[in-house]
Amino acid sequence: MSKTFDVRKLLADNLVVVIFLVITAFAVPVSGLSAQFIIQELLTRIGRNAFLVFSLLLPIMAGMGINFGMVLGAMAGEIGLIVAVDWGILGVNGLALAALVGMPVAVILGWLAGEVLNRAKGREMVTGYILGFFMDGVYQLIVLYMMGSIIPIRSPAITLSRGYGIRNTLGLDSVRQSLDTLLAVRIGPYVLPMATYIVIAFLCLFILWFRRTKLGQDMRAIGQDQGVSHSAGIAVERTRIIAIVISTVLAMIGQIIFLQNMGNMATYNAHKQTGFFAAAALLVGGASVSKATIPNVFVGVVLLHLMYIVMPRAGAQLFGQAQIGEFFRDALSYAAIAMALVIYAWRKRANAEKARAGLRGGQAAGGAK
Amino acid sequence: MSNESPLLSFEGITKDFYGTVVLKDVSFTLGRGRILGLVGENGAGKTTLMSVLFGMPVISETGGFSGTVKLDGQAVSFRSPFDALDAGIGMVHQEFSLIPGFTTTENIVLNRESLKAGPAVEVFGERLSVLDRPKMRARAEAAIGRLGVKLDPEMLVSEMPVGHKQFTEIAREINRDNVRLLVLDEPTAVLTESEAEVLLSALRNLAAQGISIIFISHRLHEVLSICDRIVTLRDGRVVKDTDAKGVTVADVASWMVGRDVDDSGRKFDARKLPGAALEVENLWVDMPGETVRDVSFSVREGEIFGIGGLAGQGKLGIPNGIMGLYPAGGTVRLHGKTVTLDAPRAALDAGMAFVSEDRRGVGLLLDESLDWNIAFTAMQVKGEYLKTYLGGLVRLRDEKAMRALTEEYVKLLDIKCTGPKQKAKELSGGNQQKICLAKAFALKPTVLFVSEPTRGIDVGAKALVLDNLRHYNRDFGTTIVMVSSELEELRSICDRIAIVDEGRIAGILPPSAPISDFGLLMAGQKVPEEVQP
Amino acid sequence: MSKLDPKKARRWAIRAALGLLYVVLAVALFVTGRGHTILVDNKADPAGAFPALKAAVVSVDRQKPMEFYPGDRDKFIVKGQRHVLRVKPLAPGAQEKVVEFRVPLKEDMTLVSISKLMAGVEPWYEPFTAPTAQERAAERAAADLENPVETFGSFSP
Amino acid sequence: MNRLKQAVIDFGWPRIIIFLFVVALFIGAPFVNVRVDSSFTDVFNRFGQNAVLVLALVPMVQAGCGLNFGLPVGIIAGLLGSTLAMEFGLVGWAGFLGAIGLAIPFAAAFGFAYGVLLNKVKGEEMTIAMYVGFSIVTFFAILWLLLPYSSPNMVWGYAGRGLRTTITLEGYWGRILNDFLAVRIGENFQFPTGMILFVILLTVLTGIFFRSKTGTAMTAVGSNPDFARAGGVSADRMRLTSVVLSTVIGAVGILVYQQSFGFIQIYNAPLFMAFPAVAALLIGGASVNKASMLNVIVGTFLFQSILTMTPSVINSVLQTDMSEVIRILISNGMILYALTRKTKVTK
Repeated sequence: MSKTFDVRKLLADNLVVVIFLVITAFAVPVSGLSAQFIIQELLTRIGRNAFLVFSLLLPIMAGMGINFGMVLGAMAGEIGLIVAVDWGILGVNGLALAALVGMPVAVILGWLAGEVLNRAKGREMVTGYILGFFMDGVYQLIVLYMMGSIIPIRSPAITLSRGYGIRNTLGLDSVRQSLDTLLAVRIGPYVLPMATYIVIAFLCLFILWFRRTKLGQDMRAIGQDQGVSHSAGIAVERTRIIAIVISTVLAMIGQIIFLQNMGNMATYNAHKQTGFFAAAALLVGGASVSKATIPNVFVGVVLLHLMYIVMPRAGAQLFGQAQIGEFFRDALSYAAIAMALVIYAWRKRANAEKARAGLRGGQAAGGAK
Repeated sequence: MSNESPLLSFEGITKDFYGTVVLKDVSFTLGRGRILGLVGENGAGKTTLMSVLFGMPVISETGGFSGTVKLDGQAVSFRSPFDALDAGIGMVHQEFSLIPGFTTTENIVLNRESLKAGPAVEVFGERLSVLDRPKMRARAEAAIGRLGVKLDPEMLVSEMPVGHKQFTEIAREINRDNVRLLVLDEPTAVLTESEAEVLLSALRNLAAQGISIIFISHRLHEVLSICDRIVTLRDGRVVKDTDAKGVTVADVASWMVGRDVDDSGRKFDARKLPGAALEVENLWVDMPGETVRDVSFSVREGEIFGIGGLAGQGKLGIPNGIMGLYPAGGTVRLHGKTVTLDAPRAALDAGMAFVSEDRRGVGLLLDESLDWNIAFTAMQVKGEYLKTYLGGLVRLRDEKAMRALTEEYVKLLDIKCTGPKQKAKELSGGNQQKICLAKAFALKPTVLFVSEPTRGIDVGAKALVLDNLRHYNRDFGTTIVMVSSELEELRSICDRIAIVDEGRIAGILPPSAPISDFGLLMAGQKVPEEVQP
Repeated sequence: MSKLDPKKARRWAIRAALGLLYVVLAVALFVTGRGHTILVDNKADPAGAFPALKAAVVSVDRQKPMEFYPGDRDKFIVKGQRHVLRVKPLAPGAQEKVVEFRVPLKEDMTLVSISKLMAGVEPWYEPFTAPTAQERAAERAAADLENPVETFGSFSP
Repeated sequence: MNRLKQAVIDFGWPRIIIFLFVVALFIGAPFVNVRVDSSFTDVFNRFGQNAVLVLALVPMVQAGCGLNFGLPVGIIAGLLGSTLAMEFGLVGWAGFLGAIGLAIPFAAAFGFAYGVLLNKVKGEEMTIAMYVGFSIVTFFAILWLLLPYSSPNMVWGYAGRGLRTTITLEGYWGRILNDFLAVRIGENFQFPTGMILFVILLTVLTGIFFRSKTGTAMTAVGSNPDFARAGGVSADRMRLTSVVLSTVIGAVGILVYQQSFGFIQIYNAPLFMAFPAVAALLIGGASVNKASMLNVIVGTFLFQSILTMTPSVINSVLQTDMSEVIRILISNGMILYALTRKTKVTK
């Protein structure tokens, strides 16, 4: 049966994308920002955020929904950066070392998160969210109390005046924008952080390759039907944990890329919003809780951040207060996630109903024999 | 047919679940490349026998089995279905175990994909090798070829017609290189006539290639047309093991259902009952696994009307549909007043009550006390057992009245419990069933539907439950519609028995009718002289 | 030790090698990436052994040169251990002095005194540990004790 | 003996550990010269402040909708009620009761829409509830700026439009419940009788509701929806009623919280208010689909005493302010513990 190009179905599928397109299309001219400024901002933001959003792809493929527990990966990345800055390692070496230090931490945290999520089947997303809060407490315990007292910290510049615990904001000037400026290319008025783009390109290749491996195939199978996968002999629990571990490690690297672009790190708050931003971006890009592709990531990052750039100015022009633009931006991002979740759950029920209707006896199917 | 040692042989297989014997000294053999039909009523032991063959955990957990299973002459005992698969024994279930979003090829080679090793394998192990899709497609096409059917290897299972799904699953089982035996459990249940025909010819192809097949089905005409030998099981014993040639459907039906006990001496009091309590016309019910296609019957006032038939034919769908628990259509009239379907409340308000077959799932609130369970429906539907305050604005549970009601039924139905406040989950199966009965009786219904009332309870409790039903019918005149897969039980209590096959009533018989007639109706055949309702 | 079949043995060997590579890479990153702060100081010796340079242009490795006047102190951030220091006094006809020096891995900061260097006094560079907040306060208190009058007198703005 | 053992297993080890921790805090307090009487005042104040918000969760848990992470929907209705009451210049008891009166219709309307949405969506209800709550709070942040409030006490000084982030209730109905029949012993122990009575009244009313016909039906829907359906109860209607009830009690809860706190907090303040309430309910012994009045009282008391006692006692014992970390670990640890238990309904 040929795929008839049904515009209505296309719109229904990507309702969230369409709404965002309409709003940003309306807000861009109102904000009065120059196209050149917006495009430059978008280029840097794609480099800064894309990697983080990619870390959500695998758990979705494995049927675990949006991994709000990726916050654990972000924490691992921050711990790596703290060590790199403390040892005074400059430039890209510092970033690489932060990743090497953060890797084991991310693997352990990811494995732990996988075990917890396996015990909360059917409500992985909310459990991941609460796990993020819980581990935030553990993170504060380690970074605010153990670092400097139990864990040796060399440079006093980053420790609190009381002698232990890391400062609230950590200057990353030793590694600031080192990845972005590594191979920065100037095309016309725009500066493109090519090194970051190359790293992101590598990640895309990794994901494309991973989907074609046996482990990737197992994850797709589990994502659709755990019972059938189990009876076929696939190790369901173990594969789900591997999906979460990989997602956490990617989030760790993503956070390092994000923070090196920002130039400084809010030690105790930087990771709080990563889960929310990545999820909002992915869902705005048209992904659903059970299906997410690479284009969804890019479309999502562009659309969401276009709104984040433009909305405050639009609010200022329209209502005379930039704050309204910011509130509207936040409200819209939360609404995007809520809408995407509702549409996904509602459609899952509708499909189940439709499938059942097909089997109806009596007048409907005329009945065999 | 070469007659070297048989591929598979069961010798003296005996199995009991907590004392009730399910398989008694079952022995038969199956030669290479031969098709064996395994028939019998549900509960005759077919599924248990297959679980023994496949080493399902349920067998070892309940004390294992005695006797030996021999494969190619050597005794084998598999600890899990995966061992059986490795030994070349595949099973195709009735409900499909396929991944909807995968293509035919991906499903056929599920978890046995052909792989190309890469550098990552050395570090992280086998699962990081890349899938060799062309090789997978070739293997799938080979398996489909062996089946002799046309299947598009790249089509998604979710977009496949039902017949193709069945073939995909069979192709997956025979895709293993050392497959020697294939077990099919009710494969044609969901197929149309033409699809079933294609399946049967495919199975003949496989047999010709040396694969032995155990074909479990209740469609006796299919069994006769394809099998070389037929083994009939009844109450866990092999009652007949014959060659298929010259056997008719009627023979098999009577072997399946026939009791040795000679019941010519039994007295069936045929009661003359005027008037119609319940009339059902062209009822269809969409209940998963129990689809009712087109059923019409009427129940006389004060009668005990029985509904029998094999599992999955739709007999359970009838009461669930009428009581509005599943989407249904058609017309149902109670004492002349039509009852709206798809609305549980309407059925209850009309004076009908239902004791569900799913005791733990639907029948009980396991975490609540007994008085809650019994009084709940009466409270919600009739507003009984409530104390009203402030002129009816606030209606609170009348704990005292609920306790009195419970104690009344505990005495009446002899329910063994520590008191009205005991949690339902702490009672035995039999007592739980009595609680469900009490819940329905508390509604004082004019028509009572009872579904599988004696399933999974001990013999003593069975007799008590049936006596209570008879008592309520004879003394209070409650019309009862009883659905059960125990034919003997229906014959002992019902005035008339309807047999349901494939979502339709195949026929209605008096309890005194010969056993083979019942067998024929169950197998979907017409009975010579039908008794019109 | 159960006889490991060759494939498993090879795989474990590879994993061990990769683990080692991981550590080696970390160390390599550490060494090559290690940043140090070079404090260049142009103070005269309080005991009068050597004067401060009137004016000079100083640069480390290929970084931007800086001008120094008596009493100045400034810092260069450098990567790695071996560095080249160029000092060119602005006096007419003065000779540019180029020296090489090594900073030990462990040191965060190294104090280089160009006045000692030009005067040929050794050692012209030594490790410098930044005084923590408490130490700095203690230092100032000690200074106050030595000349109490002067502190009262100076009304800093 | 095994009845006790069974009770221990049901109650769960983490809850027992927390209970012992609180007892230790109370015993330890005098040794580290922490004034016990002022601590008790704080505990009772905070107990009264939060108990109604925790009570608001019970209807939805009983009806099987899970933990109501969308509590902010009710809180927003409460904020609307109190800001409107202040706009109309209602003072004292008229102010407090007026605020409740104004809040209830909003709460019922929001609750109805929110309930209809939740009924359409089965599975991951809790995540959806959470994000619906976040969206409404951030959306209303815009409305607080735009709605034509004029009372000087509430509006930004210079702009003359849009509400301040915190609005004092002084002169309106600040601490109206706390000071009602307040019992004062010694100079720093004050028992907020009015508020505690109000909380007890609401708890008893909710308890009575769950003994009513609809309440019984709601509990049945929570523990076995099929049983309820077979008993002639419409599961969706019961779930909808539970959501509306939960939202209304939530609105009243925030009003009680505000009058005791003394300020109305708007904009992003209610964003994360659902989590401490859920943690308190779970510490009290509730599970994801069963919660009783006792769970509310015990849970709120335990949780709030942890929040009040840890800063003072722990700080003087360990000389560091670990109380924030402890609060995060305990409250989120409890929610995780509940979420990872297999649902207790025996199948």
